[in-house]
Amino acid sequence: MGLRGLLGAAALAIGALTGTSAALAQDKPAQLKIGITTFMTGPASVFGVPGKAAAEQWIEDFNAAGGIQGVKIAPVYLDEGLGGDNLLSEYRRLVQEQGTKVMLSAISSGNCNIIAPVAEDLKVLNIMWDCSTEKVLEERRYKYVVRTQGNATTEMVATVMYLLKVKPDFKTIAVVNQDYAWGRDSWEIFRNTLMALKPDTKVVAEMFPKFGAPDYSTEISRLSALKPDVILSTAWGGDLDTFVRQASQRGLAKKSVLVLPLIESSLERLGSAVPDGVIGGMRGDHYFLHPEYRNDAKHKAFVAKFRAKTKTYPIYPVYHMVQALEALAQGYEKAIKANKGKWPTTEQVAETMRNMEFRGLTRPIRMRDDGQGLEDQMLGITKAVPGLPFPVLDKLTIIPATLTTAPVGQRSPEWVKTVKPELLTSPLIKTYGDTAPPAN
Amino acid sequence: MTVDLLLLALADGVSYAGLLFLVALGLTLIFGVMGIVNVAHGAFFAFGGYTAATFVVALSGPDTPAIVLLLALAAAAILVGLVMGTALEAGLLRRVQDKDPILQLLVTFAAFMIFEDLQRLIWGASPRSAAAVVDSLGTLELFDVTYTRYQILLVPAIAIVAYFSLRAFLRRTRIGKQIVAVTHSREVATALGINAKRIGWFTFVIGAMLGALGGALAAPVTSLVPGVGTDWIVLSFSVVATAGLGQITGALIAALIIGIARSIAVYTMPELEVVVPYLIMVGVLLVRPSGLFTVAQARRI
Amino acid sequence: MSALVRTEKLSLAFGGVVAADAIDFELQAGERLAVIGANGAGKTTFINIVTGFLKPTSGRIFIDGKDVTALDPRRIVRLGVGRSFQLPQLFLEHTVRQCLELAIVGKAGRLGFFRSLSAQADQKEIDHTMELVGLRERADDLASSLPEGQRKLLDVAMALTLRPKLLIMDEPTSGVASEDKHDLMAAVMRALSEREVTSWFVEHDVDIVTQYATRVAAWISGKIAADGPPDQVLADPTVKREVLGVA
Amino acid sequence: MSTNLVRTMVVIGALAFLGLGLSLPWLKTPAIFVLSYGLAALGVVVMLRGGQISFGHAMYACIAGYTVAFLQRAHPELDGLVLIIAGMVVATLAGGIIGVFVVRYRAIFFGMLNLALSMVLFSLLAKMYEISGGTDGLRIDRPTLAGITFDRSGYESALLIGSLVAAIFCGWLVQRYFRSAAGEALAGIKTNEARLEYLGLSARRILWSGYVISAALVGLSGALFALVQGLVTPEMGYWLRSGEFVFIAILGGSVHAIGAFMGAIVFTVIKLGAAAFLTGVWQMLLGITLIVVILAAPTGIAGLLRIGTRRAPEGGAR
Repeated sequence: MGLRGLLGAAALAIGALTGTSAALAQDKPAQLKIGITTFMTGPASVFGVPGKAAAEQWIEDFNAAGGIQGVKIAPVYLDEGLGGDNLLSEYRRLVQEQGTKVMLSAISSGNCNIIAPVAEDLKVLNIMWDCSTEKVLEERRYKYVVRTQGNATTEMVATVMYLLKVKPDFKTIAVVNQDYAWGRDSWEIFRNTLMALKPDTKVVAEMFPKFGAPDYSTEISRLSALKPDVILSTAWGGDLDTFVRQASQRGLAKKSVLVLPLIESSLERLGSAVPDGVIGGMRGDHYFLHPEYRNDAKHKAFVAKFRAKTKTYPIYPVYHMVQALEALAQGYEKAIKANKGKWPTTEQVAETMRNMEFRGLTRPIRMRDDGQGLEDQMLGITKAVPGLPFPVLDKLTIIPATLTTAPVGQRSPEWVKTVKPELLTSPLIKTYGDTAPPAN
Repeated sequence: MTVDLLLLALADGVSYAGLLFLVALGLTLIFGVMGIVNVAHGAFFAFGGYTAATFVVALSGPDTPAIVLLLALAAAAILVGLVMGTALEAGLLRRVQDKDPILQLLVTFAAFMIFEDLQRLIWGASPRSAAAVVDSLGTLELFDVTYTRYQILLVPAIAIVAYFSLRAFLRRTRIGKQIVAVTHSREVATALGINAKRIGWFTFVIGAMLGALGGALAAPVTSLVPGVGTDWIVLSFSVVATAGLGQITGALIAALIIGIARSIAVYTMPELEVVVPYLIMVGVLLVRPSGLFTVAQARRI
Repeated sequence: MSALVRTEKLSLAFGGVVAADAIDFELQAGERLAVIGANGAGKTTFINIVTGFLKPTSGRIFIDGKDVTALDPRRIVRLGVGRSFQLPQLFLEHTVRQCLELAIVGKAGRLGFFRSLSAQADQKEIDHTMELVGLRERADDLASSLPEGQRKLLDVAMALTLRPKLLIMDEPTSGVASEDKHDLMAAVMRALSEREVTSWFVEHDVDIVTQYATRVAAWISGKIAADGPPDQVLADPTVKREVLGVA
Repeated sequence: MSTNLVRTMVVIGALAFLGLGLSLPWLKTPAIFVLSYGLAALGVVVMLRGGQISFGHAMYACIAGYTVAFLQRAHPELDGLVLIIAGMVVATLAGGIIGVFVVRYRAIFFGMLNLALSMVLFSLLAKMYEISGGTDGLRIDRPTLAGITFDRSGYESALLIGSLVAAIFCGWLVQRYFRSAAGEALAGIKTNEARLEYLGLSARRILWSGYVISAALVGLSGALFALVQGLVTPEMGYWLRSGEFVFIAILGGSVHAIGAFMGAIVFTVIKLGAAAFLTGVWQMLLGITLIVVILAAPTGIAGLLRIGTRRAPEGGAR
């Protein structure tokens, strides 16, 4: 049967295997299998684990209330901490082998970049529930990929606007971002916006330590010596915890204003280590002390139940997870209505989710035609308050997404250069006074 | 790169070199006696760090004196060194002593994989830190930059103390001399009646303790996450290879070179910070294959 | 006709120890030289220098009139110098046949990447050489399974298969059982005379020296103390005292 | 005796791979990983034959993978086969150049220098975000294969067939090399390098040719991995990946080329099996397996099955 015979057999087999993909499923399935990728290991697990808890809690309540017209949601969780290539193999296995119809992925912008084209390939609806790199949806039109939260542009432009409102006369700025897609892209947009609105600002240092880099001491020494007026870091999770802890140990916040757009997710963990006067954000308007929604029934109930279960207040990945699941449920409901009551195909749901409005726990989100969600941004300044072991975000300001997001079809790095200073005085921006600590 | 920036870079560099040296010292000591590069050395670092973090978190109250926390770090290092060192040496390496050195190296690689998962099973995946130690020691000003006493004074001091006490131990005590004898030639030492097995175990535990001490001292300044051991293995390799395997003084100098070069890179070319240790390692190995401080032995036929 | 091997003022010192002290030496084609001397007198070191394994601190080495001082062993071997070792240097994880095959293929210089080693090697030549040294029935055994004596034989056989002009043997009979010593030397000398090969061998056994050598050189602490016909050198008083230990 | 055993195992193995691919579509990608890891381990086995262990060989998979990614970014229309060959060629060239320096070293220094070089490559790739996409790596869109455009499952099947053919062909070629004069001389370096020099052979040149062959094999593995994964990341060149290749080589055994593929099968089955059922302990399971193999069967699976032993070289004395 030598080598030649083998090669002949192989050529024959090639024809048999290239069959077409699965036929269109019409009838209502027993359950809706969805895959959720989150960080269960590594520095980002401080993010991923609460996100998973939020999903479990929301799905449990949702299924109890009857699910999508009787169809319960069956989640499977994948660990983004295993690295891009392992995640990809598991992602494919879930879709190809276990017939998962919807994937909520991912947290890391790097993983979103990897997964989007594969989702399109596998024809599975992929909701980007927490990653924010704008490049994914701006570089290519996807049919099966949507994002139910804001992107880097929405957040960075809002952060620059808030910084210029609170500290209009600063001269020098330094940046210490994580060295991967999010760190690099967010700085590019922040810098272009800043140069458009305040061209005379001088960037004194640009540092990108390794993602998961455990020790910032050398970077902090350099920042202490340079004494820039403003220090920006879009780090998050374990990395942000280490940076803030070491910065406060060495009094960095006394000499420069820290701008930490993702600080809300670390406040409770860091507690008193967070100095006052830090400009902070929450990638959206996700704050359990949200001035407009702190007493909203749905929001209060969820926060109370989440706190009972996890002993911690919900942080913004929790809100983003709820938003993604709400969007999924409302997407299916609308698609079923449009499909005269019959169970919709993945394509129909993906289409319906493009131009719909839905509400998570705070302000409603409007989904655009390119699959990008418009999510208003809220920022504040940290202040220690009695009765709460960690600081609150004071002087809250909400900046609508319509002002800070690149229109459909435009590339953000170029669009942000056209941002005008008049934007700062837009009447749509709402500002609130002091934030009172929670009642209980 | 003004002069005071250079001095700042030196301060950070020396502190980082302290950690690097302690971990590399354990690795090079074990190589000297056992003749193998212990790939599982990073696991000693990781377990040392995690144990230290657990002890410090358990002990640290609002007014716990610094000395108690420091003793907790030392206790963690000694405990981890003893338990893991013995488990690896007596449990595994003794069984493969006569096997091909490639297989001995791989046994330590297998042990590393086991410890990696064991660590996640015990401590989970969320980051741990022992920051309380740093807070308890306060800060000091250097060229009007605030440094923590822990990082600028304590870590380098412990590294220097470890260096001199180990050198004195090897030169003046009985067991120390036996270790040196076994390092030079296990056969001759055994022929002279030295219990090479006991010396091998003893040195391995000392090496493990040093690796664990590196981890324990790193816990207060970093957040420990799964995979921290993996980076430190390769970093300690870069120090040991640059110095020359088995060279203790060489390891101190190599750690200083790499630590300071890395710190200067943060000030001048931050992009290259991560690459610097390996660039130095490649540079040195290309010029002096057996490291800066080892004399190449001629082959005998 | 210039000397097969010539050295001028060849010297080498390891730290304080003088291993070779400005040695002038010549070996003509056809000679059968026995080298005697106490341990550590520099016999092996001299061979190591001449065959390029060690670089001398000063002096020059010529083979067939060609200056080979700077060459490494590989190039010197190509000039027709074969060498066997005091401690047999074999490919322990290969069979006896494969060791010889590697030697023959090495001689040819081109190593095939596709045809098998046994196909590329001249099996007739290998069988003949094995016959010569009496290793024919151990052909397919691993070199590591051979006793010390047969390892010596294989070591010499590998040098022989290179068809050298000069065969240097470093204590070929040490480690060989005393009754086999003569059979070994007889076999080797038969092979050498078959192909007019000059031989230079280090030997401690005086009987072997007298029976097989046409010339004897005595090494004492890095210098050649005496050099000439066997009976003349063996009778020399300093050689008797320093080398042979006879009162 | 041993060659027939090997031939039957190759045929059974090939049919099993194709059969599994047919019935369980999701198994195609892992099956290609097995073949890719097997090829890389085969590269490491070539070095092991020369008595050298390298903890940096994954850098050649990384070089090949990034070559495929950069090439496709520059010329999206290029066919998959062209990409694979280009990746393999660049890795081989890199192996040739680096090899010139590396072959001067032996044992632990050989391992250390390879490790250091791979870590320099790994750190640079992770750092140069604009060029190499940093730690997120570069995406690779699905190219045509032999001119044919496939959908995802057809593409995976075609790659599976391609990898299978490549694996069998390379395995056969490398096994011939092991038995050849150059291959046996390489094995001679392991036992007695000085003797090689005294046979007029340059140990460095012999080791260099072995090094280039191993770089080509690991390069091919990297190119295949990149195409099936659709993504290249610096992790492809991390020292842990090099360690895994050595692991597979020892597990499978270096007495015969087929050992590397056996090792790859066992490695992947344990890794996938453990990941599916006992999440989070697959590394521990692999570690335990390696220790058991080293203690019980140091010559690996192939050694256990007495394949390609020295006792009777092919066809005995002619």
